Amino acid sequence: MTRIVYADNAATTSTAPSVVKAMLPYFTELYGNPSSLYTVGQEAREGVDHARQQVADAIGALSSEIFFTSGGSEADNWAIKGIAHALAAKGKKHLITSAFEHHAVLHSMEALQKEGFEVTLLPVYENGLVKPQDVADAIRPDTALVSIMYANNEIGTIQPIPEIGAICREKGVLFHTDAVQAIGMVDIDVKAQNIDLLSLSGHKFHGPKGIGALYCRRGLRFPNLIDGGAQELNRRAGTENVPGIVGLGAAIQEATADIPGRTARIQAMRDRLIDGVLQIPRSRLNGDRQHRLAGNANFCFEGIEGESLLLMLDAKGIAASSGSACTSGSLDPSHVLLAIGLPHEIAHGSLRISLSDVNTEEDVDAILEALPPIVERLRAMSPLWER
Amino acid sequence: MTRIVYADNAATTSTAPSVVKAMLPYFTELYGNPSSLYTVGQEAREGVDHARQQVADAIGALSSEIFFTSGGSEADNWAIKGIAHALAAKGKKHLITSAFEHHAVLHSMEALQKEGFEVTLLPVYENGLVKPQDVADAIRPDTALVSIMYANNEIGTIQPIPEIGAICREKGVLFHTDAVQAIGMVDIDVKAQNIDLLSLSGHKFHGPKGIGALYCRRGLRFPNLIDGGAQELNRRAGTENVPGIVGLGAAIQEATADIPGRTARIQAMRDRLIDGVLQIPRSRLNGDRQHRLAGNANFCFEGIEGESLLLMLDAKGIAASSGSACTSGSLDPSHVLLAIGLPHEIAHGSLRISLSDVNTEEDVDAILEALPPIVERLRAMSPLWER
Amino acid sequence: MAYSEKVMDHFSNPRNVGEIVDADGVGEVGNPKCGDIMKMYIKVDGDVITDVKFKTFGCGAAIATSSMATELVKGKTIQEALQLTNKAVMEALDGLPPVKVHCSVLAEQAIKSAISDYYTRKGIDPTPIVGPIEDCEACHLH
Amino acid sequence: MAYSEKVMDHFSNPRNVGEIVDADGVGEVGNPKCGDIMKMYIKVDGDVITDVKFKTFGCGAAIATSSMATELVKGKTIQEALQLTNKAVMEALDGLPPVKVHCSVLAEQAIKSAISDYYTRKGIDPTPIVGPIEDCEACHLH
Ligand SMILES: Cc1ncc(COP(=O)(O)O)c(C=O)c1O
Ligand SMILES: Cc1ncc(COP(=O)(O)O)c(C=O)c1O
Ligand code: FES
Ligand code: FES
Repeated sequence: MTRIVYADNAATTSTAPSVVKAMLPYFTELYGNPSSLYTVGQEAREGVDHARQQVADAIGALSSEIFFTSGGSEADNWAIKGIAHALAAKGKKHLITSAFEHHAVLHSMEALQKEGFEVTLLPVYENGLVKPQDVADAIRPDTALVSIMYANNEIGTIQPIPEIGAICREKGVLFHTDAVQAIGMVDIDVKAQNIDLLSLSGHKFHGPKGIGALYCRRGLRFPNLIDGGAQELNRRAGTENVPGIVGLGAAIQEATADIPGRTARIQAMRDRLIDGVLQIPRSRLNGDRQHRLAGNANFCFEGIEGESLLLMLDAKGIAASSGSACTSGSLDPSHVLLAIGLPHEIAHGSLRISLSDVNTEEDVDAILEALPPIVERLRAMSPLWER
Repeated sequence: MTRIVYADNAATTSTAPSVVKAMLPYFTELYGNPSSLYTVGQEAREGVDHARQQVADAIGALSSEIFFTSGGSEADNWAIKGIAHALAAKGKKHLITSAFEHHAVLHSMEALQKEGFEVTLLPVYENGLVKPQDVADAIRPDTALVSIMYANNEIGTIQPIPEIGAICREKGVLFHTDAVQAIGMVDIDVKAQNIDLLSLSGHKFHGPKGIGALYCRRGLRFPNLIDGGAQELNRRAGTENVPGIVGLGAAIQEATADIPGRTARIQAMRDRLIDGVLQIPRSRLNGDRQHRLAGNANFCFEGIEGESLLLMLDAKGIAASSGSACTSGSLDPSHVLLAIGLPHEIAHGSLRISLSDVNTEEDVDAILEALPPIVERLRAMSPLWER
Repeated sequence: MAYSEKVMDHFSNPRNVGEIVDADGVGEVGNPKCGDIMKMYIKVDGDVITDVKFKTFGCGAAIATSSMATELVKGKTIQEALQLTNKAVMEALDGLPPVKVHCSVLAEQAIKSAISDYYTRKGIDPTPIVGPIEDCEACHLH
Repeated sequence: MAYSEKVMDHFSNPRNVGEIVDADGVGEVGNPKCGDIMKMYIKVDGDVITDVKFKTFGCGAAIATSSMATELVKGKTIQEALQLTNKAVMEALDGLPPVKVHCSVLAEQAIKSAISDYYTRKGIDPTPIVGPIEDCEACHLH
């Protein structure tokens, strides 16, 4: 069997064994409903409370400001649709976001557009960064919300969130950030950075899939996305996913315990990878080299289409991606690469390699060994190459 | 340590060891993103597809009609709000439900009422049953949806769903049923029973918490609750909760493999329990004795408040509930018991015991031994007793 | 929910449960609609509360606050008993969950109500001494 | 996604990759905006396609359908090659995922386009023989 090199940690990560271990008792022993009075319910409640504190600590929030959701997409939908609907009543029907947000944000915005909201899509420029000044210029008296992602999921660029937060606070406009890719990679402090709402998702930092959270600044009130029972302070109904919540708590604590140490190790591997890959002629790195997530490398190779590249890498035991995971299977080129100004044929041909703690120098070696001959082979087949 | 008798299986169930076993590989080995092309993603995809077929088979649906959600509450919200919004465009702004639905249904209806929808709440009568004729009488030309639960979560009464389904089909009105409590306890066939939409939740039949599904008849189109990536045929965004989905599939297959055999065993214990408890003077069984879930017993004891009863049972190692789990901590009496006509002071004092496969005759013995002296003790303290 | 150990102790082993047949004052507060009723009986000698008993229909906190309140006023003078606040009851119990604060209010009122009855029986208008006994706020939310 | 084994075989070991320098007909279909371009070269002797080669920029299915299409027409007469449908290519590959059907359409069109070129070079109007070569439907959705 070929050794598997999993290099798609931006799509999802393996659940850490320590996280699985923390979760296990909650399936078969501490399986009570946290809303129940009796002991087995209260034990589950303690697990949930503890995890809520872990999440709060990781981003500088209060535990009462953390609401568990089924993942990043739900958190994005809830924050954006909720704030929009709450402020529409006050005549604020304008929303600001960027052109290269995750589809959970963009499609929520589109759904609101259909309801009559107006959406401004800010440009992101060739370096993959939003300009704070553009945010300031776009804000109007009827602006309800600014939503700018903390770090992009395809090209890994880290946005100037503290600057944008300061602008929004000064102008009195609410600010949401999709921090799904940033947790454990960037120092996040929602208070210091003036963030009003923040989405996160467990499976991006070795926590379980299907669990996430919305941080929502104290006092902010907006309609629920999921109505029903009194869970999550009456704001998100549904019996709590206790093992998932406990796993999320354990994972976020591990991921944020030593961010500088964690990212230094990952970034060293990533930098060697970038330098090696850019030896391939007519290859390029997409997105700013400095302001980028420690584990992210996103390349284009002229004359090559992305899916073929991935399949050939898979045949060598290397798991990577082209565009984002949730749009593969679609024929569309990456909206992110189009947003930073790449032409269509190149936006079809990107390769994202995303590393995490679990990767090793051997993984980097394996990629650097496998990739050049595959690129060569595909180029030899390509009618676009050398013409 | 006291032996624990868990008798609150309507609130949530322990996850079956076989289910946990089925889930485990998907945390640390088959952890890929199902949307990814490469092998580790496709293995996860197979797990999801297999589970979708298991869920479909359990209710007589096609696998393409099953959409995974984060639980019963999300499924209820999505179905009700989605259909309401889709049909409002056609001038249909009337909804029908019953007075004793789960809060996920009732509060979704209330949210729609605030948006201008009209909601008819059907009565449920002393036996805890909705009358099909009432549904027929309530349907109007502008009725968008009828939503009646398959079985009530507090008093366990099983509604005449096939009759209601036939009426809705005949009148051309969409029919949703919250079957969260009914799965594995009642034979459900969405085609034969003319069900257009059905909600279910894994943790009620020894599957994991935080995962559920909405069955949605082929061809039915309505807005998403959670927009974003292309998962679930573009209808429910978010990276799939793969372990949860696999666990849901395994659990529903086990729960529905032999419903008559499963319920016969549970019902025999339950009936002995009811007969024993009704020996207590001035006690009553709430809800129809025949049309009720095999595991459900719901009692009132005159002069006694519910929470005290539960705490004293807990001290004896018995976990049971009063009202539904998600409203404990609230001061309100059970809306279900009020709906079947009980006065407030009695609606504060119910005891729900809900049994499942994991319970034993010893559990019944333990409850029958512990309960009478507790009732007596609380009555001795009660200013409402014997006056 | 999560009650403190003190609450659980007073719930599981409530002090002063029962009735005083020849009580000098009896008070009842709460109502069955809210799910809580407390009835307090006091025996007074001079101005000292020599005995106190209660009967309560209600949640764990209602029983525990009844028990604690009776303990706190037993042997005290009426003047001291009238100083008893729901906060003092809560503190003596190491706190209560927010949704259960109203139960401690009920306990305070039950004591006051029994003292009122004591004055009324003696032909003294209790209002200037005891003050008005208002319904618990939570009660009004229903 | 989940390609069949046949697709993966033709993707991993594509048959007839390359160019024919002295081709009798060359066709190119698709466009880079869609992410798929196929270029086919044929060599014709009498009315038999004696050799065929392709170059493809595109996904796994695009490469596999190119490979299979060239296999299916090699050694056939032009008339037989014109009968080749995208369905036949798909069947020969044991099927394709729904989003990838358009790739088989491209392969069919690439063959037709090369034959068209062959007739054009011979001074024969290809349209009555080959028919119009329409863009793939999926292509227009963009
Ligand atoms: C009848 C009914 N509907 C809906 C729900 C909500 O399901 P979940 O807690 O999985 O969101 C429950 C249980 O909590 C229920 O019993
Ligand atoms: C930036 C970003 N936002 C949102 C999401 C959605 O998160 P989830 O899949 O947990 O719903 C993802 C990943 O899928 C992401 O990368
Ligand atoms: S006494 Fe009724 S709620 Fe306080
Ligand atoms: S060739 Fe462009 S999508 Fe079919």
